[in-house]
Amino acid sequence: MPDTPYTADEMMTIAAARMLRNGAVCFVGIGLPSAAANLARLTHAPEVVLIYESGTIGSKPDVLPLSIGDGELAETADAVVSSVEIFSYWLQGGRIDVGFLGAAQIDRFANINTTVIGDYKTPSTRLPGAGGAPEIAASSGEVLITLRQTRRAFVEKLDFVTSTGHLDGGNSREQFHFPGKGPTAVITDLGILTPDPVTKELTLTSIHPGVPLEKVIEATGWPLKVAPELRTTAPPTENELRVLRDLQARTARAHADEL
Amino acid sequence: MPDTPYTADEMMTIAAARMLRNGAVCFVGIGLPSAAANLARLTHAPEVVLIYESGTIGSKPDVLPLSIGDGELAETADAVVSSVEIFSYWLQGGRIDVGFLGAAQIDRFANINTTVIGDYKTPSTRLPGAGGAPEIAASSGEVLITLRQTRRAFVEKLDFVTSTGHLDGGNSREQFHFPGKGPTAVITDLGILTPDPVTKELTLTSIHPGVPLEKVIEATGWPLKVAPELRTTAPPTENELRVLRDLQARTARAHADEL
Amino acid sequence: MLQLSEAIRQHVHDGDVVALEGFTHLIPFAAGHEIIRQGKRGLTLIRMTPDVIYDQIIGSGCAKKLIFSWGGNPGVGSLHRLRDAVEKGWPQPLVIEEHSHAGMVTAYAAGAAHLPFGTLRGYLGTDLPKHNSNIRFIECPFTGERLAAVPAIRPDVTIVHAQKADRRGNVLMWGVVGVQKEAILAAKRAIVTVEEFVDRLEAPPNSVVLPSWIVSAVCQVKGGAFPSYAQGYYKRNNAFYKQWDKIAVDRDTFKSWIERHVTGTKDFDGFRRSLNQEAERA
Amino acid sequence: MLQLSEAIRQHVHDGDVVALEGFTHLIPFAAGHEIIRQGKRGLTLIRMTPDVIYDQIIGSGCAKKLIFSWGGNPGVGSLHRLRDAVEKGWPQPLVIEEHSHAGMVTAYAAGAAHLPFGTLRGYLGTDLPKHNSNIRFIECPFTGERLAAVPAIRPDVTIVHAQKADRRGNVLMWGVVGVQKEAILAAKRAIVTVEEFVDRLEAPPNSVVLPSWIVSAVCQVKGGAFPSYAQGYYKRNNAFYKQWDKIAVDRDTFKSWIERHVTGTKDFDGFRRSLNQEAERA
Repeated sequence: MPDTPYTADEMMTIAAARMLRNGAVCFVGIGLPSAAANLARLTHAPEVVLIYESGTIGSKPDVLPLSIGDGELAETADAVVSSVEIFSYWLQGGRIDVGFLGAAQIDRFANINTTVIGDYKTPSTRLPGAGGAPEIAASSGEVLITLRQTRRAFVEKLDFVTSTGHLDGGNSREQFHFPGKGPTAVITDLGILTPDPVTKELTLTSIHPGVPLEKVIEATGWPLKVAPELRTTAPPTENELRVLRDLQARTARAHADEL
Repeated sequence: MPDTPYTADEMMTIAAARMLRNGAVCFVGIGLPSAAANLARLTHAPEVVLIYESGTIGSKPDVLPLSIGDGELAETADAVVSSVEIFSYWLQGGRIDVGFLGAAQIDRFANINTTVIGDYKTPSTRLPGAGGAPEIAASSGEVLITLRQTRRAFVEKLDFVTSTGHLDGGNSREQFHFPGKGPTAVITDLGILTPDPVTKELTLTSIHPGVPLEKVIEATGWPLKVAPELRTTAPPTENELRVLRDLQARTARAHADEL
Repeated sequence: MLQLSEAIRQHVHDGDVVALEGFTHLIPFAAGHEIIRQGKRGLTLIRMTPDVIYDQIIGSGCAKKLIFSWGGNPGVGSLHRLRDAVEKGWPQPLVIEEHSHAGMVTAYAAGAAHLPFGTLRGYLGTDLPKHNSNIRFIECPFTGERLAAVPAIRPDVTIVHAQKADRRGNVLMWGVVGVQKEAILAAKRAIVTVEEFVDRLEAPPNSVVLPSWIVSAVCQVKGGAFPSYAQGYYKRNNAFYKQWDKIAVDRDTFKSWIERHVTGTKDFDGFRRSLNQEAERA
Repeated sequence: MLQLSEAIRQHVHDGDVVALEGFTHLIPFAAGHEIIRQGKRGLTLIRMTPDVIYDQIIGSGCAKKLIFSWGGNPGVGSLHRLRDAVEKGWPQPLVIEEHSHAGMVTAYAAGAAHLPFGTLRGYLGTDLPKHNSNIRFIECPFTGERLAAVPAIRPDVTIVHAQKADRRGNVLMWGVVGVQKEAILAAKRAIVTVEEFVDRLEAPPNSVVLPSWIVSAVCQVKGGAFPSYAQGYYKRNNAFYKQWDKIAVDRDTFKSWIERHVTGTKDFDGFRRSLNQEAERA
């Protein structure tokens, strides 16, 4: 345990970062996934290749981007290509090992919704929409998802399926012959959920230190499956925390510009 | 008439060059079309835009290229794009005013053959093949063709249709809904043939100075239609001849390299 | 080389299908403002990532339809004017046609290539096709595989911002170049605003150059992508994006902001001055 | 960063589908010679513009099939070895699958995009579909228009030549770049030969960069595109292309030339020395 206290969000980002293996080619969503992927790059995975859907390949930003197309991403990239090229040749072309996504809603089979809460025509909340997510979910070798765990987010039934996870579970995803195997982990501020090898239902396999199991169950909108051998996530190391906080401090300074 | 004598090939190149209006965007085949298009650029059409299928847009070569992808074409271009882009966005995309082609064989409806003489499987002469020609013929706003006029080249029936001209004549080309209107002139060393407005049959509408009409008829493998008001091509001007010869002399010097 | 106001007057007509493209970078804000200033109506707007400039255009009542794949204020949140138009019909109803990014780039590429449709491995298993009849499925004639198809995008006019143009009107852009080239090549007419005119482009080999003859008008608007950015010229003004959330959340605040800074000014320079004066007063 | 001979040994196997691409510029001659030297057999060769290097590979008996759209010695004439293989089956029969350039680029792009086929406005009214069952026709699901379709090209290995690579193996090419990027991205494995290794690529924005992780092997072969050219390094040796016509027209002359200069030498440096010695003696 580090002497330094840490927040649940920090634990989430650090746990998500750890899932990314060194050398992996990662298609990075903006926000939480981008923070985790860059933390990975700055700690255990210096050779990770970060691709942003704005067409930047091999970005090595010094500060986290606010938008998916910040200048920092282009300036530090090995190559910058057009939108057509990034989606057709690189993502659809099968060059991505890991798609790293956020979500507004997720169901037990890791299908995700980033489109609307409520009815499509008369939504209670209109979200930004699909962006790159549906095809990231279909074409990446595997998919990591990171979001905060609440009953509003972890729902029995999605209001809208924006991106296909394991569909109805079991082999149901296979009908689409996607090149990628779909979500392999969901990393939240409370723990890590992974799909059951057979049913594909998300199962809590690791719980973050100090989080009561009841809290995770309560934060899940379906009867949560818990692994018989539930692990406890290793707490953040001093190094992980320092690198993450330095990154976030640099980011805050860079984005605190005046009008 | 110029004092300087000139060859039939020079007359052909100069007559072909004159067909290209200033400012036209021209997709240029290698060889005779390239010579004519560059002569146009160096005389009456300084604003002509020359596009080569190697992806060079707005090439202004000082010497004629030996190959379709000579360095000179890239170095003097406004833009150099990939092969996929030049064929899909620029040619198929409908950005070309004039396609300028050569041919090995041509029929009375200006369909052309650059594939084989004789049977496809057991040819008497194997030619290089289609290259860009079929889609240049389909997608350019109009098509100019230039080749030497002989009975072997101007045939009753093509051994192979590589590129579609006016098909079987009349409205028959329309069945394909090509964006372009097809061949509008065939410029040879003997004269200029243009399709009849209704039947689309190639008709001799201009004869080069000093060429006997019988010679043109003999050099054509079908009973050649001759326009009732047959014009005589204006002979080369001193300026046209000088510019063409300077270009060819520069070209010969540039390509006379040692092994 | 035209005044932007004249270019918009000549090339953007009421009822047109209009794409103002830019993927976070080089967003043609100045041109969008001129559309608002001239009170264009009934536009079908296209864009992969409609953001603040589309929020402004939609909130000003210029648009009847939006074709898009991700609508938000990047890094900040919702587009309140877009939502108000879709959900409450204010100031007028907005029909949406919603895609994924992969679908949009495929549709633009098909438009640029003069194909009626494009094919992609996409949309399978999602609810998007249920709400969008322009997402269909076809079979590969060789393997029998099922693939998604989208119709080509062919805007009446595409508008983009770029770094520079030469005196002949050839345009050079670099950095995050998004789908701009395809959007230009797919369109019947094209307007480009640039940071500056130069004597020679000095374009590196194989860079993104738009030859003058595919562009209908090139207009110099220094800073014309503000508050987005122009690589090599100025950075993204993240503070503006954050501030926009507060302006756009309320109809009256929005209206008075547009009246004060956009319709109440003559051009983009006027807009920037008006904004600066307000900031100084605050 | 491997010896070329080792890269060819590891990545090109008898019976493979192999694309050596290059549109006049940056043709990977050195790699082609190494294929001949190692006596590969039963290859299916792909290339838009098979020229002298394919004439040499085919004449050496390495290939059983050729997929192409224009086969000639640019600016000179026929490929005699290609014709001899197709027409007389010497030194072994060569099956051909013949396309147009537009069809080939569509097929490569489909391969790079992992689509089973690509669509184009092409081939209509021509005799090409009569002799190539891989040219089919489909209907647009929106407009009903009839369009041509070709199956994706997915080579086992693609080989290209480029100007430079950095120490990490990232590759930069510029000038006429042809279909090389698509050919690399469509392939299972990729070999790149480069003029030089540099500490930093210093690639201009949006230039053609192949990241190291999509390339199986990068090998330095200075002058490896001779007699074609490498923009910024050396010019096309037009004299060689003209001379080739005389060498290739006769089986024995060809065989002795290959034995003397290619199979009789250790590597591309040896080939160049052998050629120079012969030129000096003459």
